Amino acid sequence: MSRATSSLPRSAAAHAILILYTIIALFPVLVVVMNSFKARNAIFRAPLMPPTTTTFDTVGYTTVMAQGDFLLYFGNSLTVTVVSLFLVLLFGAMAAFALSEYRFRGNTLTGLYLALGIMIPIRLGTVAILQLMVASGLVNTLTALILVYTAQGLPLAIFILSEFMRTVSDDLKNAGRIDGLSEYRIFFRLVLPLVRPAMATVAVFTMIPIWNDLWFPLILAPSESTKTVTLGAQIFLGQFVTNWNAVLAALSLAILPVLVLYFIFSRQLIRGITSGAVK
Amino acid sequence: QDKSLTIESWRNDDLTIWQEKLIPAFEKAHPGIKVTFAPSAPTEYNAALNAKLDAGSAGDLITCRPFDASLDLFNKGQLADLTSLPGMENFSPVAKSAWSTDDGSKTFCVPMASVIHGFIYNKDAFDQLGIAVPKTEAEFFAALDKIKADGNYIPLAMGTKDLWEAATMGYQNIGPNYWKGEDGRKALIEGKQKLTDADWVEPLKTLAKWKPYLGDGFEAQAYPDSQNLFTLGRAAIYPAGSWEISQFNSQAQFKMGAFPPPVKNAGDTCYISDHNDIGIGLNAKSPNQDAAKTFLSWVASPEFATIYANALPGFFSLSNTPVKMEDPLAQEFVSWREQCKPTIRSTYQVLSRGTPNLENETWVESANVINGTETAEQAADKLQKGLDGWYKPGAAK
Amino acid sequence: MTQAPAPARRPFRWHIPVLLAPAVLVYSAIMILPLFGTLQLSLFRNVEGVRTFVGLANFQTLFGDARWSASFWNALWNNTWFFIIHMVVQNPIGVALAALLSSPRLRFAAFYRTAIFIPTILSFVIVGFVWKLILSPLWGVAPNLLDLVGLKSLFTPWLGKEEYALTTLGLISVWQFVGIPMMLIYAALLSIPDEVIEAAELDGVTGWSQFWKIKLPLILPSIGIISILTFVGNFNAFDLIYSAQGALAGPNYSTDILGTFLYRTFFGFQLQSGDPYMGSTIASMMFVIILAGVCVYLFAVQTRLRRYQF
Amino acid sequence: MGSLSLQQIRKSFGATDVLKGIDLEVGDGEFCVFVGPSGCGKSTLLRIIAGLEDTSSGAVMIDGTRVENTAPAQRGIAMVFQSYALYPHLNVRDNMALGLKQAKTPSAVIDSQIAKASAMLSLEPYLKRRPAELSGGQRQRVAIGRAVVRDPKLFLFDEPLSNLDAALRVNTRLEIARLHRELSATMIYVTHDQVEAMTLADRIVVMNGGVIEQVGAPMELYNAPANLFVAGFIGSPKMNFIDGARLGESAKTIGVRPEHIAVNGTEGTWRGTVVHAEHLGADTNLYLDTEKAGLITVRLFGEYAAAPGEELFATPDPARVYRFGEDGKRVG
Amino acid sequence: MGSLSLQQIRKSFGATDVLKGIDLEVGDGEFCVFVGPSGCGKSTLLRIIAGLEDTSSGAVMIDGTRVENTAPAQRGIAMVFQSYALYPHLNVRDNMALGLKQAKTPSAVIDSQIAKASAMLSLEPYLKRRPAELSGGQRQRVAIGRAVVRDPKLFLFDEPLSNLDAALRVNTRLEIARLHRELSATMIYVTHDQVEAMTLADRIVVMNGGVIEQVGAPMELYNAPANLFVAGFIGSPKMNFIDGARLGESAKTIGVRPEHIAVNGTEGTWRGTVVHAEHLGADTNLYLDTEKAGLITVRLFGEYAAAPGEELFATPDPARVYRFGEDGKRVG
Ligand SMILES: Nc1ncnc2c1ncn2[C@@H]1O[C@H](COP(=O)(O)OP(=O)(O)OP(=O)(O)O)[C@@H](O)[C@H]1O
Ligand SMILES: Nc1ncnc2c1ncn2[C@@H]1O[C@H](COP(=O)(O)OP(=O)(O)OP(=O)(O)O)[C@@H](O)[C@H]1O
Ligand SMILES: [Mg+2]
Ligand SMILES: [Mg+2]
Repeated sequence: MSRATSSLPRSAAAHAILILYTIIALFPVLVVVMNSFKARNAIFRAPLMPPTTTTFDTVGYTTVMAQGDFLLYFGNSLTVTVVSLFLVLLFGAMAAFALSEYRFRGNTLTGLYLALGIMIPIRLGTVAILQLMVASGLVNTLTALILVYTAQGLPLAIFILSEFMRTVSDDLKNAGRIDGLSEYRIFFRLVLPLVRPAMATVAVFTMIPIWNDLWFPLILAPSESTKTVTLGAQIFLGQFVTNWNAVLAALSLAILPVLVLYFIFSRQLIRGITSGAVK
Repeated sequence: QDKSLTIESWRNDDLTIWQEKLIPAFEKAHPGIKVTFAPSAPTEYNAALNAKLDAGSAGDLITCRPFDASLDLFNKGQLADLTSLPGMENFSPVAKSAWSTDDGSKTFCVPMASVIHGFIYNKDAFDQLGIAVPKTEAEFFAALDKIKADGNYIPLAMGTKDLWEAATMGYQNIGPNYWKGEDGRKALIEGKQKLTDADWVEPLKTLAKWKPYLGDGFEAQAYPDSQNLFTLGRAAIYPAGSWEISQFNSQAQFKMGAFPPPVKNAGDTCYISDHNDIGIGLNAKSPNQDAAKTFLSWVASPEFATIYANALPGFFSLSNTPVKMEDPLAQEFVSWREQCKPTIRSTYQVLSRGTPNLENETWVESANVINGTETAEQAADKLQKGLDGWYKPGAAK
Repeated sequence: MTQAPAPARRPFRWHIPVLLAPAVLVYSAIMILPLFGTLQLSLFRNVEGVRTFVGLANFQTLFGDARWSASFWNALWNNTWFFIIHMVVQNPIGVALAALLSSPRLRFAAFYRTAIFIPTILSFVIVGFVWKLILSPLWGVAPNLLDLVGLKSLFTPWLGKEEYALTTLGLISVWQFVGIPMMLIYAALLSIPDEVIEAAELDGVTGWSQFWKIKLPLILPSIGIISILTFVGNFNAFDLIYSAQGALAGPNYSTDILGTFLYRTFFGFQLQSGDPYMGSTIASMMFVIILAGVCVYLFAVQTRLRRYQF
Repeated sequence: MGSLSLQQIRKSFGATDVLKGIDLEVGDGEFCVFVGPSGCGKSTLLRIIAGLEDTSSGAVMIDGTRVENTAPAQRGIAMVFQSYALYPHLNVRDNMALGLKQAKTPSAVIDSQIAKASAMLSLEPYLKRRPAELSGGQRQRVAIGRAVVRDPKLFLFDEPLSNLDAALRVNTRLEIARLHRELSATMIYVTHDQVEAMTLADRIVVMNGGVIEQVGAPMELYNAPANLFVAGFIGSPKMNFIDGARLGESAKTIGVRPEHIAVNGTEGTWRGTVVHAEHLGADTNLYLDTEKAGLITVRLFGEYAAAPGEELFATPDPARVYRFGEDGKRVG
Repeated sequence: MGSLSLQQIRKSFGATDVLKGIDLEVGDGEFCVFVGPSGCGKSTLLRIIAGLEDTSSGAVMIDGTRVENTAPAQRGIAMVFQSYALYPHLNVRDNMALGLKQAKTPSAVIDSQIAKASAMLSLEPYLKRRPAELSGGQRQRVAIGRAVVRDPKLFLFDEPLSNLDAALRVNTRLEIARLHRELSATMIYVTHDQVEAMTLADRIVVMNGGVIEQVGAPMELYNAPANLFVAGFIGSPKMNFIDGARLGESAKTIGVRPEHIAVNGTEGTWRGTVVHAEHLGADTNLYLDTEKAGLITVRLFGEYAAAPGEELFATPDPARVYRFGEDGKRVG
């Protein structure tokens, strides 16, 4: 514990601010999780009360488990998210490296072209995408979702990663070149490990909209065997009646896997950092 | 080889009823046809359905929104013509009007259900405060005053946050009494009346008078809040649609009653909103046309009507053959059909075809009027202006 | 000295297209083609059920027709305000949190980081639900909390008031997404070499002034990214408002932003049937606005930001 | 002002003990040079003095006050880092000015300080450049300038001249010596360069493997090394170590510095063959393979023509022969 | 294999001309050392040879083939960077092994190469550590090891020893010399260290401000510098330059190396007072303020007791006096 470089009042203030903000961040989440264990009446009568013996009710969870195959839905969500994430990171990093490392004609234009995607909501292309999937027989497959999410995640990933890749030392890459590493290996063996924090960050950003997306599962893969959790939970959002117990339960459950993924990535972030650059 | 049919619907709420009652009943009678009910969230339904129809991946059977939304699909050739479907004769032209071409010559969805507006009240509270069921507007407001004075209950459980609550449960609920149901509605379409006419401004004015009786912060009160407020026993009167019945039955721990929108003066003819709400049609590109038609004919049958109406009290069959219902509250609602003249919501037919959309505008304006950010006249003015912007009476086909 | 033979031609750098290809292919096929297929609809109109080329007439309607243009400008202004809120609230908070978190040997840093990030992983359905619940005047969460600190009189139904609703939603969105700038800045701060920070410590540049004078300039490129991401994200935003306020973005369109306006027009809503032509027109305008912003960033800002290799 | 006292400083990184109990007193105004093999903990010790690294145990006292809990900036020190640690976003001038600005120094003073430092380090042409646009040596000079402008009472230099060319190295060395005289600041200086160590130091601290082997004035270390390690480390080329038994001596090891061996073509103590000759201009190093003493190095002043293979006789100066015991300690 | 030819190499960064037309031939197997003041373009030239930097104009030929468009890896070179450029995420062993693995070297060979290199550079204890856990000198050794294991035909060293301690420095220097002999690889070596330059080089290239001042064997440069700059740059301490007019000579400047001046307490050419004495053990530098020649440096072998203020007479070796004309060129 450093004593010389961090004074007590300063770190106390830091903790105070962080704790305060943590409360702000977590309070609503706590409300959700707490209420998912309460009977409907208790949710609205006293939303702030933790579940008591009288109000404790797992009806939400039982409803969720009874209605539809939520385990399967989780599996689907996880498959889609992880595979798309992998592709986004891989393809995105490759393109970002090409854009940030090499000077070639059309570099800026290519960069701009690849950034166009973040400027228009991809939903607008729904019909054409759906037609494409119908034509290629991918409707109601997870592949369709993976393809869409990969495309959707790429622009942002490229945008952020190319910025971070510019900070990798040239001498290092040059050392690799002299060592006879091909450009691909320089990318895979040197640059990728060094931008690990950025990769983890991008992974987190990319993962969330994919996990939470409702639209494309609804359009492209609504069948029972390909449903995702978010889509599954929509069953409880009725026209006039919303089964809040079930929605809260389903979506509380849905937080867990993302949280796990988040933990995995944030470990990468830290590991990437501690392997640190040298001189 | 079994044929399998998929039903597209926005009625998540009905999933269990379909799975447990309707589909087994059908499949028992028609072996060889398997049916899947595949609802999506109501807010996404239209958009998702349109996309799927355009791309050709939609289900075989399409649950139809009333009027233009479905008419559009039919005009685009996405819904099949069902005019000659066996069983269609079970429905009156009025029942079919929501899913027929403007001239009434072609019908493309089998009517399934209508909903009726009125007020549900907390009988215990009324008894406790000694309030009789109000028949006239004056009695209605007197009752509200009394509840308010007592202070134990919020007089009216309604909020303006969700906009449509104000329009549908407020404006469309009490409105028919002012514009005289079908007469006023037709006159408006024909251009003989304007939204700035007294008959049309009046309900807005009345609506504006509701404000003091709503709960604290009603501006941020959403529709589920209102429901909960009432079923948790914190409010006395709930401006309702009949669809609430089944949920309220299961949630409220007090006795409930219902009354139709009060008339202006005792003895006036009363009008109620009895609105065609749900139909079901056939995807024109479905590969299972025959099986689907078999299913639709079954939906048109009294057997379906009985199961459906009893499973979902508050969604009333549109079939000519009367349906016996068990639920007292539902019976109460449907009994108004006898005393009062039914009409459908004023904005639904023809008038919401253009931009700005009259229905949407009515939501916004109703809420504004109740919030007090606009007067009834201003609101009516805006509505009429918006309508004038695109609607040429008589030009409608 | 012998005349040197001309050098062999520089071999074609195949690795560049190879590295770019997968991304470009997937992205073009699944994103760009469909999207531009849609955007070109803005030049067409449905006349008597037939798609007809009308040139820029749709744009004329959007800007010439008082009702369309009023909606558009309203949405644009609301959107701008939404963006401003994020820029002045979300990003500074994000940067400040990241700065705190990156202080060396801070205990529980991982816990804080995770906690602050959790809202970002929630679905909009939950966020909409819980904030409506908290801010609802009926169930008393916010009023009671304010009561605790003696500020109950400040409470109003924020989401239901035209003058507050948008700002409230903006702040909710900030609450949800502050994790993103935080993470980006955090990653950037951690890549500053320790020795530079140590040199600053020795120079007496500590605490806030260290942040302002040393760290901030070094993470400017990341701040640039965050700004442009915020800009793009905000002008594409839709879900939160849609799930909290509905497609009509009430009260009285006071929370209508370009995203909700576009969605309503494009996909239709309730009785209003979707109008892909006007929808695409709006989308094209959004696209132009965002593109302009991004170009300003790329050409005017990004090229001026200095990057440092550590 | 500026005295330093280290008491039983220990430091470990995880399981690795890097410093194993360092005791040292540096008087006010003293110029103290740390030398030692790479990895022996010199930089770590310097960082502990600066407050950038915490001790695992032990006390650091500056001017008689314990400073373990004092922030680096409050310790009144300046440090030149081995890796320069320049602020990449500031130009040379601002790199030097930042600490002064932070201390609210009047800008006229800042200007004159910078003018002085940059003149001394030949940095004037680069004041507007950023570190990325400088060569390695230029960066190092900026790092020195940054420390110099602040007039601290205690300077810490971590190999400040290692990337400078010979001429600049000499100049900067002389400037640092002058600085030391003028400011009478205490200076702690890590170097690998014998000449720097010998010419600058009031006292040299020889470290090895996390402990101090010997502390003393330069010539004291040269003339009276306490043990084998110091004897071998101070002086370049390295002292010749010969197995005592081979020479029939009772001591375990006999040491003779290359410069204390005379050569002669005809007669002498050890007969040997020239293996390799290094001609440095000012002197010549001969590597002789001798019958009695094995491979030895001889350093001769000026040029000396000797081709490999030539036979020569080497004679050590008997007054300058060191003897070391079993434990490596010098015995005579 | 391994010859290098540079023809009219020019390089500018924006408006700054860093290299202003470099012509150089390095024969196969030659050991060529670049020296020159900091910022004169040595690293830049090395990077151009390696193919890491494009020339603005001019031709680079390796083994008679123009290589401007050849990838660095295809040029058959190895380079040690001034900034080390170690792979931070790989441990020491993998840092060295990466290039070999890339070349699909059998793992037994990799192991033996690494064993050899790490023994030579005393790196064995650190093979499993990452660069961040190494001291500056250790990092530098790893960088050298990485180049050495690859057995290239052309080595490029950019100040490879500047962070090593004296002992290691000598060892590594000798190892590099041995490496050079054994591999007969061509080596280009940038250094600031006179001893390194003099002992290692077959030829020394003296650069200044982007041009080559002189190329020649070490002793050639020492004995026959072409101009003032080379004369001043080669040799340490620096040659004394005296205004010719002051001594009544026709040449503009007279140069005498410190080691070519004898001192005497009683008589000599120049009378002066000792200003400062540096005792290095093996030699002593005296700074004399003379009446006729101004401030001069004198280098004496061994220890010489002279206190500041003492009066001494200095006599330059007449055979070793250099004369330079107006243009700085040597005239005699
Ligand atoms: N963060 C660290 N974690 C583990 N070991 C470390 C760390 N920092 C330094 N060391 C080890 O501590 C020892 C001393 O390092 P230090 O940098 O003090 O050496 P030094 O004497 O300055 O060497 P040099 O002359 O090469 O700069 C080295 O063996 C090094 O590997
Ligand atoms: N990217 C760059 N942009 C602008 N100027 C540069 C750049 N790189 C180097 N220079 C300048 O080019 C000149 C030569 O630099 P170079 O690194 O070759 O010097 P050097 O001889 O290796 O010096 P040192 O001995 O200090 O390492 C220096 O003046 C430096 O400031
Ligand atoms: Mg060190
Ligand atoms: Mg250099």
